[in-house]
Formats: sequence, C-alpha cells, structure tokens
Amino acid sequence: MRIVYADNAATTSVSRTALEAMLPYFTEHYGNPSTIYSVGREARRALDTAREKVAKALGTEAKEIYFTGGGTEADNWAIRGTAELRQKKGKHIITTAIEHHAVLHTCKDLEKHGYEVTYLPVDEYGRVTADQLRGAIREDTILVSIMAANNEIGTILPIKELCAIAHEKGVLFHTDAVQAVGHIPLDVKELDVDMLSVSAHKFRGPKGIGALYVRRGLSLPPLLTGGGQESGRRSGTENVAGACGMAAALEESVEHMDENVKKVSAMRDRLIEGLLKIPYSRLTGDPVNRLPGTASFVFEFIEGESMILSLDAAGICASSGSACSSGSLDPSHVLTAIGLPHEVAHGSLRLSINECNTEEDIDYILQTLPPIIQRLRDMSPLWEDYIKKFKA
Amino acid sequence: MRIVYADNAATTSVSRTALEAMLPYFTEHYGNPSTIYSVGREARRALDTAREKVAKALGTEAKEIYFTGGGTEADNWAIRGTAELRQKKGKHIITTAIEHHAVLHTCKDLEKHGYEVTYLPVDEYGRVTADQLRGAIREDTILVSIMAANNEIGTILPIKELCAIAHEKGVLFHTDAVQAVGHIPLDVKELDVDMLSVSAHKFRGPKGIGALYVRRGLSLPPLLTGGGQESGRRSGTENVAGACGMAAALEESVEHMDENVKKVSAMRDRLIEGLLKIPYSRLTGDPVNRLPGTASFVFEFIEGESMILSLDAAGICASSGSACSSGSLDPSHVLTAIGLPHEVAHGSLRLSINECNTEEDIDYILQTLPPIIQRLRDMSPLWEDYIKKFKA
Amino acid sequence: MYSEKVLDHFYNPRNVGELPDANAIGTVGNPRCGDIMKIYMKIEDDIIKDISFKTFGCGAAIATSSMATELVKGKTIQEALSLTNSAVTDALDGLPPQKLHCSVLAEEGIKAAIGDYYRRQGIDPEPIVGCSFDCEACHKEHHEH
Amino acid sequence: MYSEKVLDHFYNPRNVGELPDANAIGTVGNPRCGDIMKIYMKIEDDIIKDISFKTFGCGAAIATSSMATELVKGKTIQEALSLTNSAVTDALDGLPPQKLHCSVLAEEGIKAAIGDYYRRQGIDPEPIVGCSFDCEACHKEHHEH
Ligand SMILES: Cc1ncc(COP(=O)(O)O)c(C=O)c1O
Ligand SMILES: Cc1ncc(COP(=O)(O)O)c(C=O)c1O
Repeated sequence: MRIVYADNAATTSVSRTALEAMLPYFTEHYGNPSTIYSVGREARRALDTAREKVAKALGTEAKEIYFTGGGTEADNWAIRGTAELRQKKGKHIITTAIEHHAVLHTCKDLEKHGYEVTYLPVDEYGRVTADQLRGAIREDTILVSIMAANNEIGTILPIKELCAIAHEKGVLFHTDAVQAVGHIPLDVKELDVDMLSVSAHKFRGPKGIGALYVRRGLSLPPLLTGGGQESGRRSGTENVAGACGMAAALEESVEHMDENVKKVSAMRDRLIEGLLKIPYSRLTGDPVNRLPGTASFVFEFIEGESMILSLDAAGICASSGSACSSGSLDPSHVLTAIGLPHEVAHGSLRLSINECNTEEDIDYILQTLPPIIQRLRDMSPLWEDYIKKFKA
Repeated sequence: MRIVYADNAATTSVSRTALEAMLPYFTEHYGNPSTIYSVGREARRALDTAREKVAKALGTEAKEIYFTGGGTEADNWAIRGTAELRQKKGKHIITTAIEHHAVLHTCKDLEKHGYEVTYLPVDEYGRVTADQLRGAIREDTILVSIMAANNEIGTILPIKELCAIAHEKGVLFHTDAVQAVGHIPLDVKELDVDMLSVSAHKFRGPKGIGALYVRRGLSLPPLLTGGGQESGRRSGTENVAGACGMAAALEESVEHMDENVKKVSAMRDRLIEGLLKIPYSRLTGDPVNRLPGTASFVFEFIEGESMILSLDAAGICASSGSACSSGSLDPSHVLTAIGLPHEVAHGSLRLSINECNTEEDIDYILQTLPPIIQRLRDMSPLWEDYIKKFKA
Repeated sequence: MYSEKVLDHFYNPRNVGELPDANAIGTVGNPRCGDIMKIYMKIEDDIIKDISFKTFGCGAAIATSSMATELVKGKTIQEALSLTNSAVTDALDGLPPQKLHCSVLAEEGIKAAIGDYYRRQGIDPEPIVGCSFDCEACHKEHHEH
Repeated sequence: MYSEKVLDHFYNPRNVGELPDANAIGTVGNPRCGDIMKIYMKIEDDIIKDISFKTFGCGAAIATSSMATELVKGKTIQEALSLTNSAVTDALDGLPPQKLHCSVLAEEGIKAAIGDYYRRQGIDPEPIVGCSFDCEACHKEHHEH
C-alpha cells in the first residue's frame, strides 16, 4: 500500500546523511569520549565536531551547546534548573497556555513545590502579545518560557520581541524551539534568548537526543548529576552516535532551508487551500506566521480519531488533538486555548509535511480526505441534526 | 596498528546483533510509538517487544521496565524520585563510599537540599557487610542505594543480602547494576530490589539508552515530565532504535552468559596472574567475587595516566583512576575508599575485557605492559629513591 | 492498538444509518466529550426487529455501536437490557484501557432507546431500564452521580 | 587531548635520567598529588651546562619536564629563572586546561634546582629565586599560601 507520511511534527524519518553520520560510532569509533586513548579520542573528536555543527546552525559557539536525551529533557532542565537557580529572587514563572506538555507539566509540577505560574492566554491564532507579557511580569518573576512555534497549530511566536521584554525586566527567557529548529531560520544571538531547547527527531535526526542552548555565563545547575560530562552540566556517557546524527541532520536542514521552506510551504498551502473547500472546515493557527510544514484544521461534526483511522486505512499518517486520540476526555489544551468549543476541537486534524513529501502525496491527501469526512459525517448524529435543522 | 580494546567497563562496541536490531527504526519504521497509524504501530510493537526482552533478561515483567536516557538518568531518577516520594517519612539515605558518581553526586546534591546521607565505608576489597548496613539504618532512613558491582575494581556486592536488611526495616532498596547487567546472572525478583539501574552501552548496546526497573506498586514520581510516555513515568519521545538495540544486546548477553563468563574470566585470570608478577603490583577489588571482565591493579612508583598513554601508543586501550586521568588532584574515590594511599592509588590501571577480546589480546597486554612499567619507573624519582634506600 | 475486530467494525460498521420506521430512539453521550451515540430500534412484540445507529466519536465508539447493534438485533427487550459493556468489549476482542468508557456508551445507548420505547407507550421506563441516560450532562459526569 | 608536541616529549623525553656530576638538584611536587619532579643541573660560570630530570607524573608532567629542561639547557641562570610556565606550555603547543598546573611544576622545578645551587654556595636563594619550593606540602596547597 502507498504510505503517505504526514505527521512530521510528531517525528521524522532519519535522513540518509544523519544515519551515515551515526554508523561509524556504533561499531568502529565506539569509544567513550571521556577517555584519552585512540578509540576514545575519535569519539571525542566526533562529539566536538557535532557540537560545533549544532552551535553553528543555531548561530552560536560550541561551548553554549549541551547535549541532552531529547527535547523533553532540555525543557525540564531549563525550567527546573532556572527555578532552582533563581529561587532566592522569586518563584514566579510565566509561560503560555499552548506550550508542549514538556513545558506545561513541568510548570504544573513546580506549582506543587511552591512556585507560581502564569499561563498567558492566546488569541484565536495562538498568539501572545508583548503587552500581555509585559503586564504579567512581576517583581518575583524568574523565568519566561515561550515556545518558538506550536506543535499542534504551527503558529510561530515573536520570540525576539517577547524575549526583549523579559530582559527589560531582568527576567531570564527560555524558548522551546523543538518545532522550529531546522525548519525556520533561527539565530540564538539574534533572538537573544538565554536558553533554547532542541530535539533531533523533529528534523530528521534520531530519537533520544536533543540539546539545550545555555547562554554563556548563565550557571544553570544540572538536572542529571554524575560523571560530569558536558562540562559538568549534564552527566551521563555521551550519546556520540546520536549527537553526530543530530548534527548532520541539522546541518543538512539549515543548508537546504531556503529551498525546503519554499517547497514545503507551497505544498502546505495546497493542502490548506484544497481542504478548506470542505464545508464546515477551518484552519487552526496563524494563517500567515506558521511553520512551513504544518497544515492544521478542524472539521465540524466528526471526531478526530475516526478521521485518523480512516486516513490510516488509506495509508496516510496524520494526527489529531481530539480527546480520544490523546486518551483523555478533553481535546488538546492548545485547541481549547485558541477558543474552539470542545465539540469542534474534537474534529481536529494535523497534517505535517516536510521535504520528503511530494506533490503526489498532496494530491493523494486532497483526494482521499473529503470522502472520508463525508462518510464520517453521514454516520454522525450531529450532522444529521444540523442538516435537519436547515431543512426545517 | 593493532588495537586491543580493554576498557569495556567504560563502554563497549555495539554488537552486530544490536546494530541490526536498531537499523530498521531509523529510516523504515521511524514512527512515533504514541501514534495510532501504521508507521507508529510498527514502532510501538518494537518498543513493546524491546521492553519485554529487557524485562525477561532481568527476571521480571515488561510493565516494571522504564526506558531512560542512560544509567545516569536511571540513578538520578531512582534516588531523586525516592527522596521526593518519601520525604514525609524522612530524609536519610544510605549508600556506599564506592558508588559511581551518578549515585554519589546525586546524593551530594540532595545533601544541599536538607537530606542526610551516610556513605558506608568499605573494606580493602570494596565490600560492605550486612552488619554495617543494619547499624546505619535509622528511623528516618528512606533509601538504601548500593551498587551491584563496582566499575573500577570489579567487586561484586551481596545485593540480595543487603536488600533483605533494608526491607526488614521497611526501607526501599535501589541498586546501580550498570556494571553487572549482561555480565553476571541477575534476577530482580530473586534479589528483591525495588529499583535497579541499567545502561545499554556497558553490554554492547548503544550509548544514550538505559532503563530503570521499578517494582510494581512503587509510585516513583517522574524525573522528566511532559507528554506522559512510559506510562506517565518518563516523558519524551521514546528512543525506539535505542531500546531495540539495548534489548537485542541484553538478550544476546544473557543467552551467551555462561560461555562468556567462562571465557572472559579465564582471560581475566591470565591477566591478573601475569601482571601480578610485576614487582610492587597489587590487585584491587575482591579477588574472588569480581566481575568476569575486570582486572584492576595498582603499580607503585608510577602514575596511571602515563601508563595509559604508553599503552595507547602500543594500541592498548585501558583506563586508570589516577588523579590526572580524572582531571582532579585526587585519585579516584574508590581507590582511596579501599584504603590505598594516594601515591599508590595514582598508579592504578583497569583492564576490562569482554567476549570480543582474544587470547592474543591477553598475550599482547602481558608482553607490552611490563616494559612500559619498567620505563616509567626508570623515569620516576620515587623509584630511584626507593632503590637507593635498599642499596644503602 | 485496536483489535482486528474493532477495526473491522469501524471500517465496515453494521447497521449504520437512520431507521425510518423506528419506534424507539435513544441518544447518549455529549459532543463536548467527543462521543455521542444515537440508537434507532424497531420493536415489535417485545422483539428488536431492526436496529441502527449513528455515532459521532472515535474508532472505539463507532465499533462498539456497530457491535452492540449486532448483539441485540432480533433479541427480546429483556435480552437487550441484559447486554453489558463487557459483553460488547469481549465480542470485539477487547479495547485499550482508555477506551473502555466507549463500551459503556453502547450499553447506555441500547437502554436509552428501550426507555424511549416504554415512554412512547406511556410506561415509566425508570423501574425497568434504570436511569434513562437522556440527561443533558456528559455521559461521563453522569456516571459520577 | 594532548598536542603532538606534548606526546612527542612524553614518548621521547629529552634529558631524562640522573646527572652524576650535578651541582644543583631540586625536587618539587608531592607523590600524594600525583606528580613529583626532580631536576638535576650542572652549572658552570652561571651557565646551565647540563640538565636532566626524573618525573613521577602524568603525560603533561613528563612532557613539561622534558620541554623545560630543553628550554633552559645552555642558558644562564638569569634566563632560566625567567622561564615561565606559560613559556613551557606555549613551547608544547598548549596543554588541556586541567593540566596547566603541571607546567607550573616545571617552572618550580627549575627554580628549586637553582635555589639548591645557591644554597650549596652558602647563598640564601630566597631573595633571588623566591620561594624555594622544597616545602613538604603538596605543590598545589603550596600555591595557596
Ligand atoms: C514543541 C515541543 N516541545 C517538546 C517536545 C518534546 O521533545 P521530545 O519528545 O524529543 O522529548 C516536542 C515533541 O515531542 C514538541 O513538539
Ligand atoms: C556503575 C555505574 N553506574 C552508572 C554509570 C553511568 O551510566 P551512563 O554513563 O550510561 O549514564 C556507569 C558508567 O558510566 C557505571 O559504571
């Protein structure tokens, strides 16, 4: 069966370049980078090079990049570390209502430990404004953590501007850039953020490796203590192969960013244009400032998981923020935060494409989805009621 | 040049079996295991199977195994998690003076947060006794964390017996089994431990993946919060390829354990016998209850790093607990804990072999090391003084 | 995550649609909660001669609707009332734990339709079918009272 | 981690061994700290005619010993006294940060030997070479006083 993978915001396939960059570090240069003999030196060199590549792609220097076990660890480290570092100054944190759970649940956990968290509401497009942030900062605010781009609706947030406001008030700024890195141009020095989270598997690197950019001079305490790797900041034998794969994938993404953005956003726009022809459909997220690969919708009168299953039967891999697909009773916090009523949010669909997708994939989706939606609506008592109301 | 890798306690090469188990999950079944469509289901199945294999190798069930980003994360999680879970009961933790830094520095960190830690001293072989532990347990003791086998001197500790004492007093027991798993028979149910840390790269799995066994019913709070993976216990997109590699390596290790133990410990014994012929050399660690692959020594009058460099020049990869090789001024805490004076501890050498080593490797080490030691002693003013004292 | 049976009943639901000559209609669930199920029955001589459903909901909701209608079709009202959610689940070769509540919905849907049938006949359904599940509340919240 | 030069001086140390006719011997470091360096000099007419060393220590300690002896061989006492640890490090194309203290040891060793030379001549070395570095304390602790 034809498989059209359109869930690249969930994870991506590892690129050939990334895989090839990893392979030598499993069986050949398998040494521990902390050792001084030949086999270890090879590993150390590879790790150093990987760090330089990641740093370069983010517009900074190697000594500000720390490898982690993924985006979640990077987010946890940034937030928990700052909380510990600055607890004398205060215990107030500001974030948004649409962060990834790696940020949100970490903030919730800190609330149990005496921290106070402000979750900035967002508008219908998932945006927060400078004024909102300015108004929320207090004397005891120690951290602002706002994502660079949202994973469900693709909205890109104005990090540079928001960061400037935090800094005006002397507050540290972290951004979860997991969905942005490798997909849109991004320079930590230009953004001026203090910390930035990265996850390799979102840009065709392997799973289980990420990084945290920590601005020089910020003495973020470690989350994982032990052997003192990563300059004492993140202990644990370094995932050399992972770091090499991540660096290669990121380098490749940045190198081809212009052409990828052009190609991918054109495909995304075709998806959006084509699928908005379906009646009672809406785009979610910012119509202009959005990730090149994210086409996200709600389709009224049907439930998301049944759409995903039907698409799967046709070989299309996509995701939904409906309650059922998350295993809870509520639809995604992001969809409710942008003001969608629950019954509408349940009908959400996210198609996230990247440079591996083709125009034929888009054609196939455009031709496959409408009849699925029709079929599910035909099965839906809500649709029946709605139609009858109009006939009456 | 001939390379003899004899630092398998630091890390190992990934086995062919493990690498092959990983490969399909980079480019083919690259899905996110939390998704419900075909590509994700393949990943989920692989992850489930990996968990079952790891569980089986440890004598338990899949639902008690949680994947982590390595041994360090597993140790941090077990200790920090228990500290949080049981803080109402007390704030006293017992460990030993010879734990890996992943345990020791985590305990030190907890001391800064109001916890009290007893570091049980060890005897000259690195052993702790049941009576020592019994004497150290207090009303407010919440955790005993004792390693299954030491990474520097290879001593195997009597976990089953020690755990029984902790349990007698209602205290949770964690063991850092990073050096033991895959190398010596080990069954969590028989040991009866509450938590056990594993790291894949010590038994020919990849770096950057590990596991924590958590006994059913123990509601260890998560260290990493977020998307709720690993039954809500350890968030972060699962390192599917890593888990598969780890499971395959562990399965293979357990399958061949009997023959490997026989083969490897015979080679180890040849190393010990041969190298103890060098004057002023001593074995470190328990002479009987020791890891099959660890041959560890001190050679007086010389410094470890210069030995490592000289061995490296001959293609032999080994390590030392000397100050210089650790980048600090003090030799390893393990070597001082077993009572070695600093000047002797500086001359430590650890050769750690596994089933990939050959008898020829052993011959080569036995023939290469003695002249290196002679050369370094000839360069040493301590040796000069010592010899003169005897001539006088 | 779903069994083959669940997927079969999702992709090829039995008895889907409206029943023009239904004399028993029950609706349970709440769109806010992401699932709503409407059951149509044609009951004659205490026997469920025909049955159909319409469901807004996830794969499990649709599959359990389909299976539940299959299980009670041609059965007596008494037999239908004794249908349990676990019988539906078992017939589908099980459901993932977080989906078990969907099977409750199917059980409720059948009961709600039968309740409607009694009500149309001027009989108070409560003593017979228990709670009639037609309250406004979300079926989950409902369960908590 | 080590430069090629460091490794060359470690694997092929220059001027290693005892010097039978030395008239200046200095020992610095402490075995407890993992490095001890003994410098032998033959000084004639204020010139270091010959020099050798013995070192117990890591690769950096041995390489800096070797390089330091090379740098002062044939030089006047004054020139030798002006040898800095950074000159030794530079001549070795640098050292890893955690090894920089080893280069201090080399500077100290040279000074200690020259101090010994003066002392043998009945001259108090302190005003000339500064601290004579022969105290019992570990050379690191020493630096803290
Ligand atoms: C915005 C965002 N933050 C954090 C994460 C967590 O990254 P990981 O799953 O690699 O830990 C993800 C993806 O899962 C994400 O989309
Ligand atoms: C005994 C012991 N515990 C913990 C660790 C840490 O494991 P990792 O480096 O995989 O985090 C190691 C090895 O580094 C070890 O030998």
